Amino acid sequence: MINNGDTIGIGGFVTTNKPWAFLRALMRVRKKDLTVVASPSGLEIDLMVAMGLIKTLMTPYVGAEAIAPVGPIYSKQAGKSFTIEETDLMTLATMLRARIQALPFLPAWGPVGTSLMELNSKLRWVEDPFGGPPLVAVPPVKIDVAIIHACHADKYGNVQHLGPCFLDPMLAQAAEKVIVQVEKIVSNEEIRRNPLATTIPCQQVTAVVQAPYGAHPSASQNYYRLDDVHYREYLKVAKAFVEGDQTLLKDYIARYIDQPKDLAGYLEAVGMEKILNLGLEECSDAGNT
Amino acid sequence: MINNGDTIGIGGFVTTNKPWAFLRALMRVRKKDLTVVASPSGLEIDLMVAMGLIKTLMTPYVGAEAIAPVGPIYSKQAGKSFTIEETDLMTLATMLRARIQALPFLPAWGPVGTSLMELNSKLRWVEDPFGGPPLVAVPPVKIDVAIIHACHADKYGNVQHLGPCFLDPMLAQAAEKVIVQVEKIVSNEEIRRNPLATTIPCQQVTAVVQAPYGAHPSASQNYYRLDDVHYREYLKVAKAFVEGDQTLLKDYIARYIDQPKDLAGYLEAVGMEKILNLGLEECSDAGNT
Amino acid sequence: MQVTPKEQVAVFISRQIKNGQYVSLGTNLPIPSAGVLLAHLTHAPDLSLNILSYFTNLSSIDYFEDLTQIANPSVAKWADSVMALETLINSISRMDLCFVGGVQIDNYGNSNLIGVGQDPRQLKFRGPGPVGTSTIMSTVKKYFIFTNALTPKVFVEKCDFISAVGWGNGGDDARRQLGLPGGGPEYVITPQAILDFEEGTKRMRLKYVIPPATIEEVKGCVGFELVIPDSLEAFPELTAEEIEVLRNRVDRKGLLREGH
Amino acid sequence: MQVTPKEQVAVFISRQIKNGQYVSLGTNLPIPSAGVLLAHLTHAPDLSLNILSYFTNLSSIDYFEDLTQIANPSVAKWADSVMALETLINSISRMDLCFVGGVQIDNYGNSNLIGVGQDPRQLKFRGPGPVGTSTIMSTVKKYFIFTNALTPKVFVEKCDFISAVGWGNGGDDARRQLGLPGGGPEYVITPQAILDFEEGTKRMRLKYVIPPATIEEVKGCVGFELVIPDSLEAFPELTAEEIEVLRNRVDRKGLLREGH
Repeated sequence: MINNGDTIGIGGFVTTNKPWAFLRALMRVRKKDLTVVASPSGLEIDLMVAMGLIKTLMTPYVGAEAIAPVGPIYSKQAGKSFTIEETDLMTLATMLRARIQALPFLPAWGPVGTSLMELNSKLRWVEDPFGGPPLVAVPPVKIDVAIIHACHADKYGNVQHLGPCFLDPMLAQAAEKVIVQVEKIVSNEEIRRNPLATTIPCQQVTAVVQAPYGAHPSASQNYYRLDDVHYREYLKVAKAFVEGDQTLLKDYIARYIDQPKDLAGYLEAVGMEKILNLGLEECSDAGNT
Repeated sequence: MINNGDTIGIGGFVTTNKPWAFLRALMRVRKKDLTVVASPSGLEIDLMVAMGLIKTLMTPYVGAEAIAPVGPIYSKQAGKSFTIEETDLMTLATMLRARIQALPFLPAWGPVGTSLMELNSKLRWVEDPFGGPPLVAVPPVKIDVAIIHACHADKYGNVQHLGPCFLDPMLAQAAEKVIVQVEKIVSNEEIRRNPLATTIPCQQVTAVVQAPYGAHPSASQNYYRLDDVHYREYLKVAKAFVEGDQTLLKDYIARYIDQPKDLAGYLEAVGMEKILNLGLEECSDAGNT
Repeated sequence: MQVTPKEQVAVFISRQIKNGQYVSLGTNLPIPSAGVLLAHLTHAPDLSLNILSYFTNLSSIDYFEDLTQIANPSVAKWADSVMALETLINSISRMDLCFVGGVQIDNYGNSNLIGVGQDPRQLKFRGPGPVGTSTIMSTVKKYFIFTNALTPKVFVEKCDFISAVGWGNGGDDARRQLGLPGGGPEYVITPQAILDFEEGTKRMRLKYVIPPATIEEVKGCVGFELVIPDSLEAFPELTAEEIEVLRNRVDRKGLLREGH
Repeated sequence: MQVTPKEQVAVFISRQIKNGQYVSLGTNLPIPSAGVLLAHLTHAPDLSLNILSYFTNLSSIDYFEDLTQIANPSVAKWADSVMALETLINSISRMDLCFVGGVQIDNYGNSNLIGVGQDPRQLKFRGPGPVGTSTIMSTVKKYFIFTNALTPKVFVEKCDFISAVGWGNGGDDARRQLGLPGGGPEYVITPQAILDFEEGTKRMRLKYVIPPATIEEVKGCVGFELVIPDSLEAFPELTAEEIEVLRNRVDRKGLLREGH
């Protein structure tokens, strides 16, 4: 469904609901020259950069917060092996909204006075016809395929996040094709029991796949925490790569991307005990009430 | 809370969730020179025009669908006793969004090629900095007080519609003050049981009032149907007014607006048996499954 | 009984709809609703139906009691999703088809829900307002104009006001020149005739006369010169399945058969 | 034990917050979080707290086990509402206060999360990106810059790149000339010193030194000439209630007391 040179949209938020199962499949077949439009991102971008798959990147953030303030390989290669079209979250949302509304541009305050004008080739100035100072005109972005991870969907593709839904609905509306991986495919009756919770209606969804634990190592809302041990393992790999040692990265890719023949194989490579433990409630959790 | 000359925002949609209890209170004290910004509207606008309260009107529709394609007094007085700033639904939403985003304008396709440019003094043309044809620039609209009817809220003002929420969340975000009437004030625990269903968070709400049957004669989502008999009764009054007979309207205002000292008094004037019957499920309802 | 013109029109609409499309079903338009539902219950089970703020699939419904009561809040019980109104109107460019009416409709398919008269402060008749049509008709992939009133009062040379653009001042590129992203009006549908727009000029053209109406009657009912093609095809026959589904599942009360 | 600089800073933040305000509590910023929660548990019970996509009121919570774990998805259990991200970022102009950091912060409170270097294709260090700050800092009613790193590497004369505008090139009307709707940065907060912006020029100015740091040390830690007022007030004393609530309810693990 995805071709070399396509623009892909990646849903989720930093280290939550990242569609890792799809991303690993994409990495496995080495789809290249991708333009990636992503909500604030985790280390999946770092790995895709390491593998040389990304040509152009539009995302407001690449890191893993307390685990890593910034992706090491992404940081090293930025502007060298790939181009960044600099954007903040709202400017990105504005690009998506311009596409959704079929408008040639929408005005924005975000880039005004910042370096975004210089670091994003798509932006222009627009006069305020009411006489105020000029604003920045943000053009639409066209997404060939959006890939999204969510809790539930029915077989028709009605998707429910059952929690925050990030930019996922906007990515879906802005995309030509939308593929969604879910923890569980549920009946249409279950979806219809709470239609208010449907975040992406089936008419926007091209394909839906049941992929339990498919967001690993990121967190999956209502299902499991992020696997910080795995993220730290990857960080070691990435830091070694940045310092010139490529063997760890090769091993990581072999072990987690290339050798597992499917999601089940990947989960076994990680170890099911680790995986299952991520689904346990943390008992030392905050406070009371 | 509302002064003569204010801009008020009215929520709901045509004949559903119209905040009639507040509107009757407003009519009772004859607040005047109002600028009314409203989602598609029912006959409440017709009555406000009849009472001479509206100076400027921005709404995409005034009517009651199958009951009345257009409000009779509104139709008669348009451009005479009050001014219409012509708008369609999306252009109205765009005005609200410009206000919410603190932008001096947002571009829109809707008015292009239509008479809206000629019939709405607020609109301007804006060049497309990417070289396409010009678009229409829609400025923000500032709302002094938004009035909204919903199902439930807690005492802090967390509001849940439990169904479509129309433009109500946008009206709330665009307004300086927001007053919400609800069928039932529920506990904060009940709101927190389903926080995804909260449509207007408490930080946007100035006041919340329990007003059971407060949307009558319009429908209240999940609570009761519209009172088409009452709407037809009003239509007779309005048609007589248009034909020069003001007595029926005077009687209507006395009976339903001025004499009832509160919501309970109004409901008694309508008749509680009628009111309660509106809450019954219609048994001849469509189909199966 | 014989098929009625309203039934024929509903079938015409049904045949324009492809499976999998995203179609909006308006309130207070029973004939277009019948057409959409007929498609849905026959060849388009995967239609994505937008009704009010709800998205539904009604293809497994045995029958509808009352065609006029589909687009009311009780449709909620069939909803797969409820979209925020803002989201819904933002993404109209994904919508395949919807319908518009008008107090006036002109030669180029522009429509007017604003009012009749020259001076906006002294209108002869003030209409209900544009509702959502200005933006929807500028952006939706294509749309049909529907009215029961094929009369010279409605079908005017030039609308006094335009609330939704059709083909503007005419010509294939009328909409492109304005920049409008949507595909524009494809058909004008009435129980007496179905009209389309001539290539090149985009003037309104007769496509089908629906008996008992005649070409001459239709010409007399529009306040401008209708393009009449050299040869006019007869309205295609309805299939037995279409008639059966329409009468027994979509329109049980016989709304489209009234007066016949 | 004595109050620590980090505790003093948290109390400073707490005192800037008024009851009823709408404040965003970011991830990975424990000192600002402590300040906001302290206000919430003392004088600001009606705070509207935005954490991730959730809106919550935490004033009835007895205590927080782990200050670093507030802004994580488990906060969902206290949520009054969950806002669509788009809605949240659309309406930033209603937000009273939030926080920003930076890999560089300049003389006029502009901040940089983009990177260090001159040529964007040959950066010495590429930062994580602007996250939401470009728009949030242009629009929020006011904001505080927070960093643990009061060093000349971070506090530079001029940012290599700007991801969020402070006072631009300086002057009271710097932001008005750009048209920015938000109020701009009010304080720059570090555990060694609290800084504000001089009226007129909007250059960064020392407001409080927090012992054991000294004025000279602070001056040496910024890569530009800091405005030093003629007389500098001492940092106001913490109340017993503030210390008690901070230590027993907000920061039980003693994150703000570490190393003292």
